[in-house]
Amino acid sequence: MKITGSADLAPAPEDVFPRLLDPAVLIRCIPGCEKMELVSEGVYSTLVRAGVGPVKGEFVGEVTLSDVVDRESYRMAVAGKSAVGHANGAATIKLEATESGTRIHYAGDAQVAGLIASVGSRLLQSVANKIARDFFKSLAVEVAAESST
Amino acid sequence: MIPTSFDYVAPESLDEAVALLQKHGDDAKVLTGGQSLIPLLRLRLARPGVVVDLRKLSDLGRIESAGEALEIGAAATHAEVMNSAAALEKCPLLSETAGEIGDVQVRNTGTIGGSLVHADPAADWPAAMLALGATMVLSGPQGERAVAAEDFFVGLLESAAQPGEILTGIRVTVPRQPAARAYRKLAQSASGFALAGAAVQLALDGDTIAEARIGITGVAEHAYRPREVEAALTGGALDASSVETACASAAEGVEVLEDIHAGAAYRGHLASVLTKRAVLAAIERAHGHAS
Amino acid sequence: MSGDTSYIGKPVRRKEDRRMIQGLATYVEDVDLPGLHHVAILRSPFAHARIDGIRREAALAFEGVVDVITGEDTTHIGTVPRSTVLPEEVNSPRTPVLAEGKVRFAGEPVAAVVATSKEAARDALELVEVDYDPLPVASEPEAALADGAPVLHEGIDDNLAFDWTLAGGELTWGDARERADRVIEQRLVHQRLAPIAMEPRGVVARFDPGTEETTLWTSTQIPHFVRTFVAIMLSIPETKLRVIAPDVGGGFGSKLNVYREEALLCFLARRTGKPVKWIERRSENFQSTIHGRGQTGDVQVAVTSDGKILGIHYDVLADLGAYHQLLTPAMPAITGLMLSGAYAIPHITIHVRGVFTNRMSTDAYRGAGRPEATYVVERVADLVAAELDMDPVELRQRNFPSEFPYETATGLTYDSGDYVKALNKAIEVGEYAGLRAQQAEARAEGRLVGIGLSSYVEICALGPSSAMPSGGFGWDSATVQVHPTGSVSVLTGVSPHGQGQETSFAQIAADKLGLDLDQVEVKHGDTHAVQYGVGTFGSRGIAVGGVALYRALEQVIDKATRLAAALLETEADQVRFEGGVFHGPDGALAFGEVAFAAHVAKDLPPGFEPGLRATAFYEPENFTFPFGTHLCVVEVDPELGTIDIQRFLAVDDCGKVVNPMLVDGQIHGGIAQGLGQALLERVVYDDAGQLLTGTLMDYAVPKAHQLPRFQTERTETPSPVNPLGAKGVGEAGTIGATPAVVNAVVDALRPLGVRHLDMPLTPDRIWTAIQAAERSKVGAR
Amino acid sequence: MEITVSVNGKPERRDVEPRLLLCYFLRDVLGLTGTHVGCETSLCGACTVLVDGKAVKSCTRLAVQCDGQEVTTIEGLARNGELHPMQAAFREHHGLQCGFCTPGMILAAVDLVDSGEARDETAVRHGLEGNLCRCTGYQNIVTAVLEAAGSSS
Repeated sequence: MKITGSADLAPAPEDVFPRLLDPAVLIRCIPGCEKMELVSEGVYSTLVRAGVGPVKGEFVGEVTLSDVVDRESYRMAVAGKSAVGHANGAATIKLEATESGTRIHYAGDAQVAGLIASVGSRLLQSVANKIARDFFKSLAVEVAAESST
Repeated sequence: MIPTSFDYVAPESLDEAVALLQKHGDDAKVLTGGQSLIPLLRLRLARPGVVVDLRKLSDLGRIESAGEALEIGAAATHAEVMNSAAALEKCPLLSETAGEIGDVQVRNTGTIGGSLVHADPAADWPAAMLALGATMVLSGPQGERAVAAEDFFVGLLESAAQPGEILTGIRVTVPRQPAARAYRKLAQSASGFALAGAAVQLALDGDTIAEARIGITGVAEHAYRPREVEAALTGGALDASSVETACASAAEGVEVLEDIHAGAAYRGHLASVLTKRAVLAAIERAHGHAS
Repeated sequence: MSGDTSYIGKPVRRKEDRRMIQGLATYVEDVDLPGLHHVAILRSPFAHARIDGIRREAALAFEGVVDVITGEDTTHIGTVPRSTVLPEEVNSPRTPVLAEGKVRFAGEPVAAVVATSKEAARDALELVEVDYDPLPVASEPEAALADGAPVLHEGIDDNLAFDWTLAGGELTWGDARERADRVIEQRLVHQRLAPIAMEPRGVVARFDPGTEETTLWTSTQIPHFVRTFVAIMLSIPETKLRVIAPDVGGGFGSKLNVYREEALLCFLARRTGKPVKWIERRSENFQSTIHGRGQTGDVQVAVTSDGKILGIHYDVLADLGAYHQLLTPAMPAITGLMLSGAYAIPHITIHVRGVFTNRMSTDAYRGAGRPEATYVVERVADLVAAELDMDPVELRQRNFPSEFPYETATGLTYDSGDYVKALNKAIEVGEYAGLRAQQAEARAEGRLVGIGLSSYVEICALGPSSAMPSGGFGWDSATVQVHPTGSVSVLTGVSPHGQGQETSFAQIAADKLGLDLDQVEVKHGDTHAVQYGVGTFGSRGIAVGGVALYRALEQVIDKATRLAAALLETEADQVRFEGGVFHGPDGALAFGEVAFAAHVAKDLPPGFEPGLRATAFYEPENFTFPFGTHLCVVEVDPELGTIDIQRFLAVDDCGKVVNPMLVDGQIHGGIAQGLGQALLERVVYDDAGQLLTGTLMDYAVPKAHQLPRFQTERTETPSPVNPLGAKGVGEAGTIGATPAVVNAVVDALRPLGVRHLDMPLTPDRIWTAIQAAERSKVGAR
Repeated sequence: MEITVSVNGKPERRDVEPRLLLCYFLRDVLGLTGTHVGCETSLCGACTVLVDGKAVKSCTRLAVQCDGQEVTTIEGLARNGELHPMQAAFREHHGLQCGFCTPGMILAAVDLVDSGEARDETAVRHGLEGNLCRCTGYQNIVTAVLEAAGSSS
């Protein structure tokens, strides 16, 4: 399942980039994220309540940030399992400086296994796109709020 | 096949029901017909701690004419709406749409309110609600509020009902007369849900369309009104080619869903074709006075 | 039997109905035992992954749980059996009961929980923690064969299970190509299907420590095979295993197998000392009950310009799934054997590569290899007719064999058959000429009307053993036990599950013995009560099981006649048995009197054995070859891509018919499944091996309003192979209907330039094909 | 939770877990195994029973929801040894083969006839959209329902 898109943020890449790697920011921006603890270099153990409508899964797993090129790009890998199924994904995130600030490009692939794949296949693409959109929407709010103070 | 354990409560009054939802928050789920919730419980996709059954709130099941409007209780089953004399008389699009839902068993138990709050992108009711400009009446901790159909269907399996709020009724004003209506749907062959469906409520003026309200379901993440098509139809002629031209943009400006049953191109095409067929069927029925 | 009071040939109402229409039938889930425990099975969410560890403490501690086992506890259990002769060399990795260190398809069983209640078993299942290490997946057959593809089985260096070629005929392929005026090519897809019997699988097992005997209730089509193979898997004597197939809610081939859960439940019953029950949930049925079809092939046809087919070359990939089940590799082999279809084709080559994929196993599903062969041949016939602008009826008539018996290029001998008779009847009853005229009018109005037909031959009544692709067991058995009061029990080795053989076999016995229908009781399915039998599949019920019964009845009549002669003090050849009475020169005895005398035994002549019972084991000398022609008329809505089936006529020849009502029922059901494949059904796995059609919300089993009323007609060409003249009909509908409706839809779209469409012909596919054809036409202009 | 459900005319008082589905209340608690379960997504209809006279999928209903209601299962259709006309019609027209879908099919058909929906072939076929059968291809079932409807009207 492909997940691609972009998001525009007001601050310049140098302000945006550190926040993208800051667990405190990530925990607030990843929809339904309730725990984000550093386990080892670039690896966080996480608890994410994700789902759509009445269907919620508590995904226990890890987020790994790697191939960090300061202020330019990095790779985020996510793996989690819940009673409704497993979710694995990886995306490369690139920052592009624009006149109005930063444009973030994200391109990734996600795999879902188990019950939610076999029952919800018609909804998964939309759910994945929504999670990505919500992440960058809350990131924009987060980043805008901080830079204004 | 076996849900997780949960507590079951059947409140005697609406206030008690709202209080219960308030108390348990996200951990509580409302049960009316069960056609949306119970499959999720059985597959363990939903795991509520508390199920609040509204079966004792009998007045939620009533369907009444109130002057120029029709009040439909959220707990009315699809079959009750289908066979309701008041609906047939004042707003036959409701009965026609109800008849297209699921199967006999689902129509006997599933409720209009349950379906609307569940907001499946391929459910039939949302299209009719938009075409009729219905209003959803929600009761919650802050009392009652009304939400127009346009604002009620927010996203994928997501309605405007906030946690703790209960959809108690649907208010439909009698469509502007002389009226013409039709619902045309292409069902997904396994589930019976709409690959695409178009509900149309027109007001005719001689041989032109005075007003056109259309609801399209199954095509996007939630039901929507194809504004361009409505505008193109309004004031337009009733002949097939004018209608066809007007309906061409039925999927414009919408992110069309795609799955193993239908690709985006085909689904977008269905939006136009089914809207056209619904409009023409409505007109023909109004002129032919067929039932 | 004077006058027409015989039962054979009559639409006798079924004896089975009484219990079924009152909810008094007993299916596996209805079996209840004191102290019954419940089993829930944990299945892999991944299609390909290593298992790094399994933690069961939390599950074991859960209230009500008595045991939790994993693959570590079942390594001693033998592999799930594969019994195939054809193709010869097949890579056959072990099929474990529970995954051993690695999972190879989504839904593979990993652990099992035993608890005092269904609820406790299901709740505890979620407490079993499995550490999966996901591996790259080989889901699609072509990708699974590409170099660098992930390899499923250690010890095999790629995913090739077998590479088998069958080539034969008067001509070589080279000759055929050379003499041909054209060679037509086409890729054909037989998509994976799910049989979806309405009753999911289910198993109950009880171990009796006293006798050390295990009783296994299972929803199966082959109770004796299950006993033999499960005994082998568990290394227990076959005498210590009793298998009972109670009422079985449909099979269609999906229960013509030995499944892991059957051995697993016997093992758990013994290990826990408790009777245990496992009932398959529908989502488990989709993931871990065999699928059908799953072939993708490229066909080449060498044909003369006047429509004579000289040769067919079919190169096909068979999507076998991750493991073999009972007959997995035999399916494409049977397709090869039947590639001559109804026609005399001088050369046939089939080259099959069986591919392991990270998916559930494919195996026999109603038709089992023959629908694929008929679909190839009948699509080829229409492709050739279209290319040569010849009427498809004429094309077929031109290629029928001229005399019988006819030996095909693949080595089969069609026994009797006057295929033109079935085609002519379809043309006549279907008013074919009129249909073509109406089609021309419709086309003039711009409407898309299509006429399609298929002439099929199928290989049925599986026997003789020597020629069986499954490596033997080409026979079946029956015992006729006459009781002192003259009523009769028939113990049949076949295992009916909807075919109505408790009635049709009773018709055969009642007629032969001159009894009333309700004096005959047909028993089946309990390996302790019934002699070894092979089972119900391959449309062999009447043509093999029924003939075994016929032979046993002959033995009973022979013995009773000799006893009657003695009682009437005359010679046996002076006694005539008719209308249930033994007529001697000067006296007569009713069947009941002789039966009673045989048991009282006080007047038996010296050396005459008391009792009246006979058992027969019957092996046919050749397969039978039912045939027929199906005709379908459709109209396509070009805007929606939907299809309206305006007419469906089936003319079938299954030899002599015992009960026409039951035969019609089999044909209706078969056509429905044939149309299901053509228009609605498709198992879909994604590239990661996840099953996207995991419920009935996404897998479209045909519903009543999606099917037309079928018109069924028959010709009756008795088979010379058996005394009943019966050929078998169970799979005729599935084999004939699919190509007939696909040919009709392609015919409807021909004016738009559409040449072929792959199944299922969903509205999306038809609309998309119409757009593509119009674009290419615009481009061509 | 304490519930009282009248099943085939007999009041049944039991204490049940809220999560117990009506189909399992009938099968496991009351031992009425004529109601069959064929799927998990409310699609196949094999579990159809009548609740207050209306066809309902008993797998998509909690037993606690039926407190105080009337349930009719296949075992309750025949009256003192006399088959219901629908049961007789299914036998007469070979409307069943393996029998697994039959109880649900018969009860759905009874509701169709009682509610006057079994008017013609098309109406009956749409009326049975909630009941899957894999053996019969539906033809004989539709014939049986039409005949039973004809004799009852």
